Amino acid sequence: MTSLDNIGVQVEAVHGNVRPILNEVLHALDKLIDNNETTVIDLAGLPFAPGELDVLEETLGQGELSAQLDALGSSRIQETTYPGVWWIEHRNAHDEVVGRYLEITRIPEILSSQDADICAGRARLGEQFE
Amino acid sequence: MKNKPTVGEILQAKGVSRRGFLKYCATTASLLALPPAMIPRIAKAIESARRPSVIWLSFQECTGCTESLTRSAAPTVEGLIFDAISLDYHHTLQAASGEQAEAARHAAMEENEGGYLVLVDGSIPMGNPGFSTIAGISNHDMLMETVAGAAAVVSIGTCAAFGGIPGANPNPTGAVAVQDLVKDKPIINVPGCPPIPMVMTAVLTQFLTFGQLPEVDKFGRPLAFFGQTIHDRCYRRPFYEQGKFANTFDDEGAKAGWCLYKLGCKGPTTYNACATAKWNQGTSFPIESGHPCLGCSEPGFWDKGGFYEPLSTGKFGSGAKVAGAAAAGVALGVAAAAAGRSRQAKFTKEG
Amino acid sequence: MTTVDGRHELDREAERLAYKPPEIRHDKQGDMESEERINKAMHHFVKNFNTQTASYLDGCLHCGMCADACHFHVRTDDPRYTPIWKIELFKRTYKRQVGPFAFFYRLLGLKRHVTIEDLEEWQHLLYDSCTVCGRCSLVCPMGIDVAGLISMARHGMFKAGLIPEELHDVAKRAAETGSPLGITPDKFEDRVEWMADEHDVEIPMDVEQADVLAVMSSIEIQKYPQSIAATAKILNAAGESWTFRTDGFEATNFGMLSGNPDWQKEATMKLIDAAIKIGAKMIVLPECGHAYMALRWMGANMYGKPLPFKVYHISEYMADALNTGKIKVKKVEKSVTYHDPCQVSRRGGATQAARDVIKHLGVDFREMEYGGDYNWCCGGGGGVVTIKRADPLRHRVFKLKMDQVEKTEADELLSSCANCRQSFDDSQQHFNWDYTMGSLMEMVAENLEEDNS
Amino acid sequence: MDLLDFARGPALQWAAYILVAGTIWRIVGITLLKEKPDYSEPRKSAGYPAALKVIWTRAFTAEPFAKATLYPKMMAYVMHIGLFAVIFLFTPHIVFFEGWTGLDWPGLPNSVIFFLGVATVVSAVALLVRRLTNPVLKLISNFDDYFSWFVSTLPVVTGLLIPVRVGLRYEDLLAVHILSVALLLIWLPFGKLGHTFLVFVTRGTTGMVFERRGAKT
Repeated sequence: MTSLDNIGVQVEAVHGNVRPILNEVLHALDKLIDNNETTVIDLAGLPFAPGELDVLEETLGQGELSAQLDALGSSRIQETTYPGVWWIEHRNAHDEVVGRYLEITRIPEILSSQDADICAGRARLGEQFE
Repeated sequence: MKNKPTVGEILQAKGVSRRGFLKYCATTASLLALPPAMIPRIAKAIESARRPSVIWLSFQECTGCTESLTRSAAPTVEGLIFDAISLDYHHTLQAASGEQAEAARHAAMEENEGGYLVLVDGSIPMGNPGFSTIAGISNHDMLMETVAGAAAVVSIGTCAAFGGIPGANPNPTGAVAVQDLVKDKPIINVPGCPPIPMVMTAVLTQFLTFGQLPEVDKFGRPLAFFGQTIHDRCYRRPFYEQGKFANTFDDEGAKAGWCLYKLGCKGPTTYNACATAKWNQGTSFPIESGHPCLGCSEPGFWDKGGFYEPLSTGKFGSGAKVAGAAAAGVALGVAAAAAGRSRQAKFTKEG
Repeated sequence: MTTVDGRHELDREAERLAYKPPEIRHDKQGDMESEERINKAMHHFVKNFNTQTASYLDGCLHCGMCADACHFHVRTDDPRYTPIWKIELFKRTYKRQVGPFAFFYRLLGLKRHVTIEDLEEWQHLLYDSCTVCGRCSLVCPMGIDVAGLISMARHGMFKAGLIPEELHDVAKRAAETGSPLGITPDKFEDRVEWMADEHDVEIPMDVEQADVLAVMSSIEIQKYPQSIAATAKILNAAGESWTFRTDGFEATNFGMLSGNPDWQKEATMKLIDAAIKIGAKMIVLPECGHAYMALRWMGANMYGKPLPFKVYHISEYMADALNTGKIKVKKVEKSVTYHDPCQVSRRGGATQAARDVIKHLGVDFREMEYGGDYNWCCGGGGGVVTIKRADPLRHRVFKLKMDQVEKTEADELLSSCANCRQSFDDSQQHFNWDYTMGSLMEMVAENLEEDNS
Repeated sequence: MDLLDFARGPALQWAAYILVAGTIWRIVGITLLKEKPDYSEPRKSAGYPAALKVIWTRAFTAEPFAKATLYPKMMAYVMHIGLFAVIFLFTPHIVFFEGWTGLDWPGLPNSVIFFLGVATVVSAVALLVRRLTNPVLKLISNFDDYFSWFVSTLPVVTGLLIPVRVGLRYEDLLAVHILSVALLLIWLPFGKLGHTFLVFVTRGTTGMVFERRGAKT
C-alpha cells in the first residue's frame, strides 16, 4: 500500500448522487407518514464514485437500533439517525457485500419473523412434547 | 424436467430460512435490475422454478469467460443459482472427458429435448473445420447439433456474440459469431471481454425464474445491463461536462480522477453495466482504476482504431492523399481558369 | 387657418403608402436582333472578368446589406434597387461563362442564360437607378466594390445597344464633337475670351509649352462659365505657367458613364496627348467628380502605362497651393457646409482636400451628418442626371440630400463638382428649395488675397 | 462497418479530399484569370498591409450603416462567434483537431458550449426568417443561400441533439452529426460558404485597390 500511496493520487471528489438520494428519502418519508407506504431504494444500481457511499452513510448516520441477521451470510440492518430510514446491507458467506438498500419503513420486513419459519419453529418445539 | 426439484425445495433442503430466502430474492431483484417492489413476485417464481439443464460449449476462446463466471460462482448468492441449474456439460470444468463427456452431452440433450439452455463462449472458425475441434468434432458441427434441441442460446463473451478477437481483422480462421450460424433459436448475447459475471448469472436467473429471456437491444444484448452507455453512468461524467480531462496517464488530471475521454475512453459508445455493477465483487471498474474503457462489449471493438485514440479522432486519409486532393484542386483550378480565359478570348474576338 | 410655407411643393395627390416606379421605356440603339444583343451583352460582360472582379462576383453572400446603403432603395424600398441585384445579369454571366465552376453551371443549367427581357429590365437598374456613388461598396461585409462592377456591367449594355436614349445621345455627341453638350473648340475659345473680358482676367490659351494643363467640364463651360474665370484667377494667383488647350479641354467622360470603353479611351487620350504635347507636369481637373475617376485613377490604364504627369482635382490643387502658401485667401464670415462629390471623395480619396481649403477660408464649417466619405450622393451622378425618365426617381432620392443639408443650418452649400451642381440646381427648382449649390473653387477665387498675385 | 465507422472513415475522408480540392480549385480558378495591372500613380502605398487592414476592419460596420444593419449584423455575429466556439472550443472537437494536427488548446465547459450552440441555431433561424420575409433578401436569394444555410445549421443541430438523445443512441446521433459535417465540408468550397476563404480575397483586394487611392476602405 505504501508504494501505491506514493503515487500521490488526490482524487477530486464527486458526490453527485448523495443529494438526489437524500431528496428521494425525504419524499419517501412523506409517503410513509401520509400513506403508511414503504419505499425501498436499491443502492446497487447507482454509479457511485469512490468514497461516495461512505459520504452517504455518514450523512445518514447511525440511529438507535441496529440488528444483525445470520442467514446465507450476515446482514446488517441499521436504523439511521432519521427514524424510519433503514440502512440494510446483505453479505454473503465470504463476507462480501451482495446488496445495499435504503428502506423507508417502520420496521423492515426482513426483521419480522416469517410465517414459514414460525411454523417450522412451532413444529420443532412441538417435537419436544411428543 | 418433472423429476427435477424446484429451487424452493433445493433451498429448503439446504436449511435456508425464509429470511434467508427473502434476502436471496432481494439480491436477485437487484441482480436483474428489477425494482424492489418485484421481490414478492420473484420469490413466488423462484420457489416453484425447476432446475434447467445447461450445456456449455467452448470454441475459439481463451477461457476468460469461464474464469469470470467461476469467480462469481464461488459460494455466493449467485452461486446458489449454479446450484439451481444443472450444468450437464462443460468440457473445461467437468471431470469427464472424451467419449464419456460427449455421452453426457447427448444424454442431457435427449433428456431435456426442447428445454435446455446452450451457453457458448468462443467463436466458430469457418475457414477450416480443423482449426478447432473437441473430441474430433468441429466446432460448427457441435454447435449445430447441440442447439437443434435447445430452448435458447446464450452467447457468453464478445467472441461468441460478435466474433471477438478471433474474428478481428484479418480473421485468419474465418471466425464467426453464434448468431451468424444459429438462426432459428432465441439468442441472447452477453458480450464483454470478459462479460460481467453478474450479467451472465442474471440472464440465467431470468430464464430460471420467469422461464423467459430478457428484453434485448439491436445487438441481442439484455437491455437491463446494456441499455445505457458507460459514459452515461460514469461517476466521472461531471468532469466531462466541466471540460476537465486527463491528458496523459500521469498528469494532474489523471491523479485528480478527471475524465479519460482524451485518453481514448470508449465509454460514450459502449453499452455495458460496468459503471454500476463493477468488477471484483463490486470493488471498481476500469475507469475507476484510471484506465479508459476499451469498448469490449461492442461489435468489432478490436478493429475500431487504437484504444488510446480519442473517440472523436477523425480517420482522415493519409497526408499523401490530402496532397493528392490538393494537386487535383490545382489541376482543376488551372483547367477552369484556362477554360474561362479561352472563352473570354473567343468572345473578345467575336466582339 | 393654415399656412403653407412654400418651401416644398404641396402635393396632396401623391401616393404615400407605396412607391410606384415610373413607367419605363426600354430604349434600344441600333437595329440588332435580340439574339445579337444578348450575345453582345454577354461578350462584353465577359471581357471584364479578371481576378479582382471574379473574386467579387464569387464572394457575394446575398446578405442584402448593400440595400441599406443605397439611396435608391432607402427612399423607395423597392428591392430591385438592391445594388448587388443590379449586377445580377453580370454575375450570372460570370458564373455561367468564366467562374471556376462554369462548366457545371452550363452542364447542369444552374444559371440560366440572360434573356432580352432581362437586359431590358436591367437597363433601368444599371442606369436610371445607380449613380455609381459607391456607398454600397462601403457597407459590404465582404468588401465587394459593387459600384465598380456596375460600371463594368454597363459595357455589355452599351454594346448591346440597350442604354437609356438620352444618355446615349449625350455620349454620342461627346464622341462626335468632343463635348457632351456639343461645345466645339471654337465655342470653347469664344467662351474663354468672353470670361477673360467679363472678369478682367488673363487666360492663356493654346500655349505651346506650359507646366500645367487646365481642363474644364462642358457643364461649366455651358452653364457655369464663371468657373473658367475662377480657374484662371487661381492658377494666375499661384503664378503657374499654365494654359487651356483647344485640342484637349473636355474633362467629362460620357464614354465611361454610358459604358463604352472605346469612347472612354478616346476622351481620355485627348487630354493625355494634349498634356504630353505641351510638356505639362500636371493636369488640373475641374470641379467634376467623374472626370477625376476617369483621368486620375483610370487614365493611366487607358494609356497603358504610368502617366508622365500628375493629375490633380482642382480642390486638391487649391489645398496644396493654400497649404504651401502659393495662394492666400481672405477670411469668409459665413457658415458653410460641403457636399462631397462621390468620385472625388469616397471613391477618389481626395476627401481631405476640400476640407483643407475650407479651413483656409476660415468659415464656420458645418460637416453634414455622415458627411465626407459616407455622404449621400446628389442623385445625378453616373449619368443619371441626363436621363429624363429617371427624374421622378432622382427627385425622390434627393430628399435624403435635402435633409442632410438642412440639418446643418449652414448659410452656404458648396461642392466641387459641376455635375452635382447641375443636379442640385434641377432638384432645387423641382422642390422650390432654399439652398443653391455654390462652387468651392469660385469661393476661393472670389476671396483671393490680391497682394499675393 | 456500421454507420459511425462509415461516417468517421470514408465519409469524412472523402469530404476532406473534396474540401481541399474544391477550395484550391476555386482559388486557383479565380487567381489564374487575367490580372488587370493598375498604372495609376498611387496616393498611398498600399499592398498587403492594406489588405490585412481591411480584412480586419470590414468585420465591423461603419457607423453610418450601424443602425440600418444592426439586426442582421448582430445575428450574424452571434452565429459566427457561436460557430467558432462550438467548432473550436468544444473538447471532443479539440481532440479531433489534435488527432489531426497535433495541436491542443483549452476548451470551454459543455454547458457553455451547449448554450452557444443553441444561440447559434437561434440566430441562424432568425437569419432564415429574415431571408424568407425581407423583400430584398427574398428577391436576391437563390438555392445556394438556402442550401448553405441548411448545411451549416444542420451540424449544430445534430451536435446539440447528441446530449439531448431524442430516443436515438449516442453512436447513431454521433454518426449523423459527423455525416452532416461531411456534407458541410463537401458543399463548403462550391457555394457561398466559400466566403470562409474568399472573404480574405475580396476584402484584401478592396483594401489594396482603395487604400492606394487613399479612399475610404
